[in-house]
Amino acid sequence: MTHFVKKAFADIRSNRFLNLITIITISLSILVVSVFLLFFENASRVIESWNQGGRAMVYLVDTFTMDQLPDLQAKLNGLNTIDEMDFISKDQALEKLKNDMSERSAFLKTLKGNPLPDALEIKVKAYDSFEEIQQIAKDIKAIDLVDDVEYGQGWLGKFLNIFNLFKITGYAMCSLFFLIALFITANTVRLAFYSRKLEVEIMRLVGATETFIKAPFYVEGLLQGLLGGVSGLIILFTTYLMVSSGITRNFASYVYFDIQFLSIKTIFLIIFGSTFLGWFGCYLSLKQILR
Amino acid sequence: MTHFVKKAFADIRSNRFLNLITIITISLSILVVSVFLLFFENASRVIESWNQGGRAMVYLVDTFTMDQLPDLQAKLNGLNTIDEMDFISKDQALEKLKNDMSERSAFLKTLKGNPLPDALEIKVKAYDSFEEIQQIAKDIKAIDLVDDVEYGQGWLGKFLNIFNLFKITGYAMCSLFFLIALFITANTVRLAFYSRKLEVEIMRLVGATETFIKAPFYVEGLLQGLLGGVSGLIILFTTYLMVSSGITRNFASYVYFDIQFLSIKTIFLIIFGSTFLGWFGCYLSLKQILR
Amino acid sequence: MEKLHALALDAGRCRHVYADRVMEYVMDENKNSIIRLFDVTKRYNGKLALKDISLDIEQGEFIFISGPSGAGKSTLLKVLYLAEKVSEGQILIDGMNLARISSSRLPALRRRFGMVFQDFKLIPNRTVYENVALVLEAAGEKPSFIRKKVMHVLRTTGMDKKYKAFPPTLSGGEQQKVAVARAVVGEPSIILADEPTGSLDTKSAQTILDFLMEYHKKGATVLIASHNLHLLDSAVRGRNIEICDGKINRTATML
Amino acid sequence: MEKLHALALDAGRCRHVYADRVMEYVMDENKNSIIRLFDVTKRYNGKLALKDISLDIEQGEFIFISGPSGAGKSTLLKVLYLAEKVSEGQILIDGMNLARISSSRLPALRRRFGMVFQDFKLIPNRTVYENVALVLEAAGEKPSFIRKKVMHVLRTTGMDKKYKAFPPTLSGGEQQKVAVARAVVGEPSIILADEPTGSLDTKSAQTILDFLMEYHKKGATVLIASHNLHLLDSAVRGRNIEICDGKINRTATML
Ligand SMILES: Nc1ncnc2c1ncn2[C@@H]1O[C@H](COP(=O)(O)OP(=O)(O)OP(=O)(O)O)[C@@H](O)[C@H]1O
Ligand SMILES: Nc1ncnc2c1ncn2[C@@H]1O[C@H](COP(=O)(O)OP(=O)(O)OP(=O)(O)O)[C@@H](O)[C@H]1O
Ligand SMILES: [Mg+2]
Ligand SMILES: [Mg+2]
Repeated sequence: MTHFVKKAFADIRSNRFLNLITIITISLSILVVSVFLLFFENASRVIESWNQGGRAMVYLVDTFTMDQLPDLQAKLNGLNTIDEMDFISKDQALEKLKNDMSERSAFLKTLKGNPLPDALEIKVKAYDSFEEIQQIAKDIKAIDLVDDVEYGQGWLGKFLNIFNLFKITGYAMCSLFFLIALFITANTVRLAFYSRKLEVEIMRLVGATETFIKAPFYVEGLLQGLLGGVSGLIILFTTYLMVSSGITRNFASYVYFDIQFLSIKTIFLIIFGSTFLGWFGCYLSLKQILR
Repeated sequence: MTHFVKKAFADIRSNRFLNLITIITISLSILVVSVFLLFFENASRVIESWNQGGRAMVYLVDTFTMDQLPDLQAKLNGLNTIDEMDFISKDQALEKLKNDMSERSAFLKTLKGNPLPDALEIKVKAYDSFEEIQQIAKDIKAIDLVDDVEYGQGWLGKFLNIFNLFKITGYAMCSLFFLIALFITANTVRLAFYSRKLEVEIMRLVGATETFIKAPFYVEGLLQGLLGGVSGLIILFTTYLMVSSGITRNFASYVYFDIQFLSIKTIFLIIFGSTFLGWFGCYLSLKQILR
Repeated sequence: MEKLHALALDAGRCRHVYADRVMEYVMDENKNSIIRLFDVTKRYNGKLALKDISLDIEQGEFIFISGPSGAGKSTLLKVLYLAEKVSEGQILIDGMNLARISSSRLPALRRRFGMVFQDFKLIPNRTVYENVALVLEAAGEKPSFIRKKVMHVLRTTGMDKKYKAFPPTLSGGEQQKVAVARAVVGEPSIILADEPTGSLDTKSAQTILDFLMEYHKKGATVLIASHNLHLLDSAVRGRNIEICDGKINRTATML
Repeated sequence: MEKLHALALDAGRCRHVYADRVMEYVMDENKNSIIRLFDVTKRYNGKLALKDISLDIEQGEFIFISGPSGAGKSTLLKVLYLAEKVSEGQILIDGMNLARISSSRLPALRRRFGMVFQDFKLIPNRTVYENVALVLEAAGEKPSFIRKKVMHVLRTTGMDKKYKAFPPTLSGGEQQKVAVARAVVGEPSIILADEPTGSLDTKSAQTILDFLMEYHKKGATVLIASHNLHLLDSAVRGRNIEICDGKINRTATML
């Protein structure tokens, strides 16, 4: 085993040019995929944050009195779809409205009494689709004391659907980029091996077994993949550091979020992927060269 | 000249494997760039469409009377920043509000008189930054009869800035992807040429001039670039056709926009770029092989 | 025997399924034969390079294959080495039928041969030492043994001072010496040498020839293909097979 | 002359700026010399391959360079052809100093030579015809002329039937014949042949040698490097230069 690793290193040294190009290609392919992953992870996070955990307002009927509250809360909890709830009395609501609309509150001053209903501000548990939250709203509305539920019917559906489309596109593009990286890398490794066809042929003629010939190539492929992946990530990380510090300095007013680097999990996935790339390229090439 | 083109074709035929890999690599690189361009062009268009030409409401003072309208309109037009305007009287506004809030209009019924102001709905001419529209609003507010201007102060700034960030990221990623495509392609061409080093060496030994040796390689590089670019676009277009028809069939409810293919201008740019890629890869390789 | 032979030839021609078995039976009759060819024909794109070659080579024999350029000398050695497949006919090496050798057993078979290729077939980006050591590494020998053995063989062929050089930086004759060193380093029982002294001056040629003869004396079967009949002057007891246009023209015993 | 020569040698040694001019002056004295070497030394990584070679070759001369393997025969031809640069000394070809040849004039100079490389240097993925035609194409000849000329040369070397074959599918001798055909197809005024009959049987060798001699008779200067002294038997009037360990050992005139 050590023999093969040693030989692989010797090969890398003696075929410096071929190896360099292979490693550069792998690292650039990895760069494309990981830049996109970085963009996608951050965009998802930002968009997700806009959709703050599904807050909704439950408006209660006019006849509601405070002693009915515990009963109502129990019923809502019974649905098992609500995380938090806050009671907002009609007086609190009016106060808040007056504060929010300070500039045009003149019109509120003309009000006789309080036209607003009592309400519960609730936080709905995680949901994935617009249909789901519609169902939750329907369930809540079915409770006696509830008059209406408002959860941004208009824009939420639109937003969620576009977000889902974005996600689908994102996954599709990630897969596409990965496939392309796979092809390009495999082809580069193949090309690099192609110019070593003679070497392989002579080794076979001299009586070397397939394992003896192939093993160093595989070790080499794995090493190339690993090195390519790591250097691709290093390039990305350096760029990330520069860009993110640049952004926070110059674009502070534009940015309402930090750009975060890839998660550890993704990093390991990428490194694993690139090692696989190296191996796969090697596999394809050997399959072609060695009959 | 025809001699070199003929020879280039003969070379492509006799080095089928090397050429195939080069063309595949170029076409995949082009695919990455153009997929991203496609995504970016469409996303820009959709986001742009959300930002429907900057509508804003101009609320008028309580003392406003209809005979002041022509004077006011003249003043607004004098600013040269407004495209369209519609007068909405306080009565129309209340009517609309009652319709919009049908479910909870009970509370509106309790209103004595009409608390709403008269208003002008205006469409602001194209603007690029939040600062610009802020300035426009300020100018309008300075007019006598205007009480207040509402243009989504809260969300518009946020949206515009994020959109700008998205644009910057998009351009950065486009350039990055192009650079990467350039590197990968150049390297692939170099690798493919590397295995023809012997051929070039022998030609020089036999007394061939540099032009005689290089010209067919350049023609070959240009052809590879052209073929790669065209086939990359063909792959993209086929995928586009499949995906876009699939989306309109299955995801009709999710999509509030058509996906459009790249503009003719972009297509030509891409083909030009990929031809350049082929040439550039060739240039680098020849520089390396031929001393 | 005669009859069986004829039967075998027949079998070879019609590619009968039992042909291989018959071959092995025939083989049994002549325990001393290490290489047997039955009606071997080799075509390249329909053009004949070898035609109906039948041959019986005994263990430890010395064979000199002569013939003009393009006669088929290299092709004959290549089919023995399984570097090329025969188009028709059967070859038995030490009782094994080459047509029935599985690809996994091929490397082991090749290690029993030592082949000097006419175009040397040295790996250009490995040093002389690495090129020769490759054979022993592939055979799984110990590093210390490899070092000693390789340097010994290089010394005998006069290439020990150039062990760090890369083949393209060697003169033609030097490359040939390395090719010979590589062929014999594994102590093969059969040595196939294709024009092993073609790039050498008379003195070096004699040294290399003597070197190969040493292995012959130790019991190796040696086949040398060359157009240079002067080599025969110094050859030992053996057979001279002259081929021409792919056919055996004449067989002579040298005493 | 003697003095100037010594001066030139000196200039060559200390690499004086005027050395080249002196060379050309010296050249003027001997109008018939087409190749002149002054104290040429070639080192590979510090190791000498040629040492202080001085030589004067007249237009139309026939030179046979002999010497053992590794003597420096190929190196000598390579420095003449500018396939390798000299380490020290000067070479004048037809009055041009090779050290001062610009790379743009190199191809034209090389087309005046016809070189048979010891390892043939045929392009493996081009056919025999294409390999030979390359020289004429590079010289910008007309297609119709190329076709006629190439087929004529191939016929004379006996390779016309294989014009569509790729070099790796040829036998050693056949490849050599193609290499010779390529060397002479451009009607060069100087033919450098490195071991041009090493892979050929006696009969083919004679044919090739006669073929080269024809060009010699037509006025070409011919240099043949070979370790095979038997070639001398059939050689015409000329000089035999024997080199050993990079030095000229002996010069003999053959009559
Ligand atoms: N791979 C191949 N494809 C097609 N033809 C081939 C191939 N190898 C050899 N030949 C042809 O088979 C014939 C015999 O070739 P071979 O190499 O055996 O000759 P040889 O006797 O070794 O000659 P030499 O002394 O020149 O080496 C030649 O005509 C050659 O062109
Ligand atoms: N590119 C090179 N790098 C290093 N050493 C070289 C190179 N080319 C030749 N040599 C060395 O220079 C010496 C002379 O080589 P050359 O090829 O001239 O010999 P030769 O006389 O042609 O021998 P042969 O008859 O074997 O072809 C040899 O020892 C060789 O190893
Ligand atoms: Mg041969
Ligand atoms: Mg030589």
